[in-house]
Amino acid sequence: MSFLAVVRATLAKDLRLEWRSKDAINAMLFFSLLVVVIFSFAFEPTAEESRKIAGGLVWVAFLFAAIVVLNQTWARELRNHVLDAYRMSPASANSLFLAKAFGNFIFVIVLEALMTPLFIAFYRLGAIGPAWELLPIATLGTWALVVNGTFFAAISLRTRSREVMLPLLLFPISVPALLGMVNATTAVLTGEESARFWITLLVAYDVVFTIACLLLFETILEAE
Amino acid sequence: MPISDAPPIIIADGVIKQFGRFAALRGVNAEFAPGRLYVVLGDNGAGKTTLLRTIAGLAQPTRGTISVLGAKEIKTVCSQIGYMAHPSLLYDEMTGLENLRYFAGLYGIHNDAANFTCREAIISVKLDPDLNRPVGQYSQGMRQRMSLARALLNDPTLLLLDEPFSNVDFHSAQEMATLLGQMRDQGKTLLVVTHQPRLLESAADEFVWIDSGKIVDRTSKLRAGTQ
Amino acid sequence: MTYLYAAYIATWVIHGTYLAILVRKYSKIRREMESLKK
Amino acid sequence: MKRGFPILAIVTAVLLSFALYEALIGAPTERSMGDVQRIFYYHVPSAWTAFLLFFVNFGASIAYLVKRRPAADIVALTSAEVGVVFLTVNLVTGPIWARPVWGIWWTWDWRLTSTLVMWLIYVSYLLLRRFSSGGQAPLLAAALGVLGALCVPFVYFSIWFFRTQHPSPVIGGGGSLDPRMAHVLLINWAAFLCLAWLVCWTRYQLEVAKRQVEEAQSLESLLEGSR
Repeated sequence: MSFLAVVRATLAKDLRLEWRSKDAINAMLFFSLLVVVIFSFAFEPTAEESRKIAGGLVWVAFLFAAIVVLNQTWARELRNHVLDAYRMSPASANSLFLAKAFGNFIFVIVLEALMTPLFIAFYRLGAIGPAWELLPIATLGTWALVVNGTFFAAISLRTRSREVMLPLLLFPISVPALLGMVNATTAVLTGEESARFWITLLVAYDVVFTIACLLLFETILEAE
Repeated sequence: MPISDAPPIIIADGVIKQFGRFAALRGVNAEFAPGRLYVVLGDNGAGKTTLLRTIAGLAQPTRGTISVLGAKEIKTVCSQIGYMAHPSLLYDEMTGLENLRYFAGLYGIHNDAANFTCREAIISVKLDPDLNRPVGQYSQGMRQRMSLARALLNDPTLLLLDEPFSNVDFHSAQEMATLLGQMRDQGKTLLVVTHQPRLLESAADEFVWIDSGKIVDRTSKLRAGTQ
Repeated sequence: MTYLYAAYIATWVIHGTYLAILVRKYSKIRREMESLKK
Repeated sequence: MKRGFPILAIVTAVLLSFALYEALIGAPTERSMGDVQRIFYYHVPSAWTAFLLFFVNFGASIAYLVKRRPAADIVALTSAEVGVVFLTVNLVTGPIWARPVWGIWWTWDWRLTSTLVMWLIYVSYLLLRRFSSGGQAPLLAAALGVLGALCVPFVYFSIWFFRTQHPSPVIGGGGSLDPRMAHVLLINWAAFLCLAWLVCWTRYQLEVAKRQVEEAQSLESLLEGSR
C-alpha cells in the first residue's frame, strides 16, 4: 500500500467527482470572472500606470478565488462523514493531505489560467522584464497559498464558524508569500528590478511550510 | 466472563470519556472474547456509540485505557478492523463499486485484486455489483448493506457496527442478521450497536446493556419485554 | 511634549485594561467556585 | 512560588518607577527630535518583550505537541496573550512617535510593519483558541503556534527587503546610540521583563483555577448522572 498510490487514488477520486458534478467548477469560474470585472471597475489605470499596480491587483483577485476553493476542500468529506472511514484505514494522513492539496492546487491554477487573459485584456498588460519568470512565480505562489490553506481548512473544520476562520488563519501567515508574489510579478512587469530575491523567498517559504504541514497534519486529523 | 481461553480481543479498563462537561462514558471495564457476536443495547445517549468509537480508536478516552487486538496504538491494528457507522461513510456521488474500489485502495488492495474483492463483498451483502446508480440514490436498506460491504473489504477479524439495521426494511435486516451470524461462525468478532436486538436474538452470543455511560448488565439471552 | 505623555499614558492604559480583564475573569471564577462549594 | 510573588511585585514596581524616571528625566534629550524621542524607551522594549514571549509560545507549543501536558498548553496560551498586549503597546506608541516627527500617523517603516504582521498572526492565534471548542483547542492552537513562529523570520526578511527597495522614513533613525541612552533602554527593558513575568504568572494561575473549576463542574455532572 504505497503512499503515492493512495495519493493518486484520492486525487483521481476528487477530480472525477469534481468533473462529474461540475456545479462547483462553474460557480467558481463565474466568481473569478466577477472578481476580475469588479477589480477593473474599481481600478481604471492607463496602460503605463497599470504595470505598477497590476501585480497586487492580480494576486488579490487570485487570493479571492483561492479562498473560495479552499473553503470547499473538506465539504464533501464532511457531508458524507467519510473522514472516519479514512482514519480507520491504514492509509497515512499525509497522503490524504497531499491529495487534497494537489487537488486544490489544480483547481486554483485552472481559475488563475482563466482569469489571466481577462486581466491582460482589461489592463493591456505586457511584461517588460523576463515574462517566462511569471510561471515559476505563479506556481510557487499558488502552492504557498494552497498548502497552508488546505491545512487551515482542516483546522477550521473543528471550530465553530468555519468559513470565517479559514481566511482569519490563512491571511496573516501568508503575508510573506503574498509580498513575494506581488513584488515578483511587479518586478517582471515593470522590468525595473530582478525578481530573483522574491522567487528564492517563495521557494524557501514553500519548502518550510510544506514540511511543517506534513509533520502536523496527522495530529490535526486525529484531534477528535 | 469469556469461556474460550484465547486472550480477549478488546480490554477496556476504567474508560471515561468527557465532552466538556458531559460525561459520555463514566468508567467502562469490560473484556470481549474473540469469535463472538456481542449486541450492545441501551437507550439514546447511554454512550453506546461513544464506546464503539473509542474501541475503534476514533475517540481517545479522557481517562482509562483500551487495548484492541492487543495493541494500544490503533493505527497498528486498524487493517484488521471493519467499521460501519449510521451515516453511510460512502460518497453519495459515486456508485457502490467505485466507492468500494477507492476504499480498497486505502487498504492496499489494488487493480484486479480490488475488482475481485469488491465484487465479492457486494455480492455477500446480496447487492448487484454492476448497479450503475450513485449511492446517493440507493434506498436506505441498500445504503446500509453497501456500507457493511465496505466494512468487509479488508476481511477484518473485528467488526464494529453502529446501528447497521436502522430504517432498513425488515426483509433486508433479516438477511443482514443471518450474514452477521455466518461471519461469527467464520471466527470473526462482532460488536453490534442496535435498537433492534430481536433481529440478532438467535445469532448473538451475549447482550451487553449500557446505561448512562456504564455497562450495567451482560446476559446471554434477551430479557423478555425488550422491543 | 504632549505626544510624549500621550504615549506613556497609552502604554499604561493598555496594560491597565488587560489587568482589568484578568480581574473580571478572576471574580467570575471565584463566583463559580462558591456555587460549586455549596 | 507563593512567597516569591510579593517580592517580584515589589521589585517590578521599584524597577518600573526607576525606569520611568530615567526615561523621562535621567536620559539626555536627543538633539534633533527633542524630548519626543523618549517614547523610544517604551516603544522598543515592549516589542523585545513581546518577541521573547512569542518565542516562549513557540517552545511551549512544541512541548505540548510532543508531550501533551496541559501545563505546556497553559504556558503557550499565557505567553501569546501577554505577548499580544505588549505588542499592542509597541504598535500604539509607534504612530504616536511618528506623528510629531514626520507628521504622519503610520509609516511603512520595516520594523513597524513587521511587528504589525506579527500582531496579526498572534491575534489570529488567540481567535482560534476562542473559536475552537474545549476538547481539541490546545492541539489546534499548538499547531498554529508552531506555524506562526516559523513565519516570523519570513515576515522580517520579506518586509526588510521590501523596504530597502522602496525606502520610507525609519523610526528612531538607527545609527549609534549614546551609551547613556542605551543604559536607560536596558533598564526599561528589565522593568518590562519583570512586569511580563508578573502578569504571565497571574494569568497562569488564573487559567489553572479556571480549568480546575471546569474539571469540578464536569465531575459534578458525572456524579449527578449516576446518583
